Amino acid sequence: TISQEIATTYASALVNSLSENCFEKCVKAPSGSLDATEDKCVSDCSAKFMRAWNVVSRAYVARINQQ
Amino acid sequence: TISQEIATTYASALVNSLSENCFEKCVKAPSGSLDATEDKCVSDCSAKFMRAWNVVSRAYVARINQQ
Amino acid sequence: TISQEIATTYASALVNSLSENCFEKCVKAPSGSLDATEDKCVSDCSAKFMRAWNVVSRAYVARINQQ
Amino acid sequence: KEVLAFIQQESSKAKIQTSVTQFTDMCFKKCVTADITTGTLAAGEEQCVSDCLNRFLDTNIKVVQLLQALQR
Amino acid sequence: KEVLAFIQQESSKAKIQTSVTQFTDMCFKKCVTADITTGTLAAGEEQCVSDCLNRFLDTNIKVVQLLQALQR
Amino acid sequence: KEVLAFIQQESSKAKIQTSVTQFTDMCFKKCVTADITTGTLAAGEEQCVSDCLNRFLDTNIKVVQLLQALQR
Repeated sequence: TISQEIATTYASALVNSLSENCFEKCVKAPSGSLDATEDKCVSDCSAKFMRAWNVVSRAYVARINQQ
Repeated sequence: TISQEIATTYASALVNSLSENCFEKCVKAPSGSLDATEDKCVSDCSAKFMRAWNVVSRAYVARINQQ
Repeated sequence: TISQEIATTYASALVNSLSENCFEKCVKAPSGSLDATEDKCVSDCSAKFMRAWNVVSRAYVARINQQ
Repeated sequence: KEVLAFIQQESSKAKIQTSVTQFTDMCFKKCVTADITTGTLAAGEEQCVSDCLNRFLDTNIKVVQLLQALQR
Repeated sequence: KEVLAFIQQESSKAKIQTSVTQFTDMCFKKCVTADITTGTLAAGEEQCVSDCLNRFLDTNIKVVQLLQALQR
Repeated sequence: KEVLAFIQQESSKAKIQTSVTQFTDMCFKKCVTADITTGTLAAGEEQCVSDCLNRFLDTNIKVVQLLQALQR
């Protein structure tokens, strides 16, 4: 998959975790294609996840520096 | 366990995933032994899981070749 | 975190599993600090988990020796 | 050189098998939800497993594209 | 030779401890379902954890045998 | 020496990023429970994610201290 290409350079753990979380949340009953609702949900969910990633990243670095 | 022996040659990830899935599905309240119902369930569940593994394998290889 | 220090010498898998299990059980709605109830729950949960670890350890070694 | 090719082939086969096991784990949980009474997959379960794999790969590809767009 | 034996022993001890932690994770989730009010295991919980480990090993052995039968 | 320092820095950066992804996975599941209709985090979700990370680290530190006390 394309993911393997980016994985080595960026972060395969991130791609996996994001894909799994958003697939679980957005595709409850898989059908013959990603319908429009599922497609929008995956986009929104990915954006939400990356915002959460940034919140965690900032809070974690702040905590490390504080200790 | 016996699993370690096969694990190296076959696939320990498969044994682990199969065992965990079928244990969760078939043994909800562990007792002093696997009773007849649980035992049949583990057999059926393993067969079902391997059929699902084959479906995924075929679909995945088809998808890789298609891209 | 402090966990990384002990992790290498003791067992990072244990620290991770224990932390995750007790965080899930004790901190259902995270707030600005661990309150007294959550704090006691984490202590109790950790003690319970280590007792379960000992039960599993004894039973597992008994099973290995028996086979 | 043939030995190298053989090793690479074996290791990519192992990678694919590891992925197949991960996907099966996920799709089995999603698609086999009823109590188990037989060793065969019901037609609906088999279709669900196949769709689950393909829609997960769609999601995976979409996620990678979104991350690549973010990096630019 | 004694050093080698020591290293092997330590590494198999580490493997067992890693398995014990995995099994505990699984059986703790299965057997400790009530809210936590004390640091001790109730008798029922302790029995459940012990049975959980043994029935999981039964399942594991059965699964390996079924896979071996399939390979033939 | 500068190369070594660079490698160490990169590898500790990678370790932090791996932890951040693990924590995000856990806190996303805990804090984003409603159906997804937008790509932004609601104020309550953002606060929850930040609190989740900090309370998990509190739990982690407490667990390590309890295990250290047990070892003595």
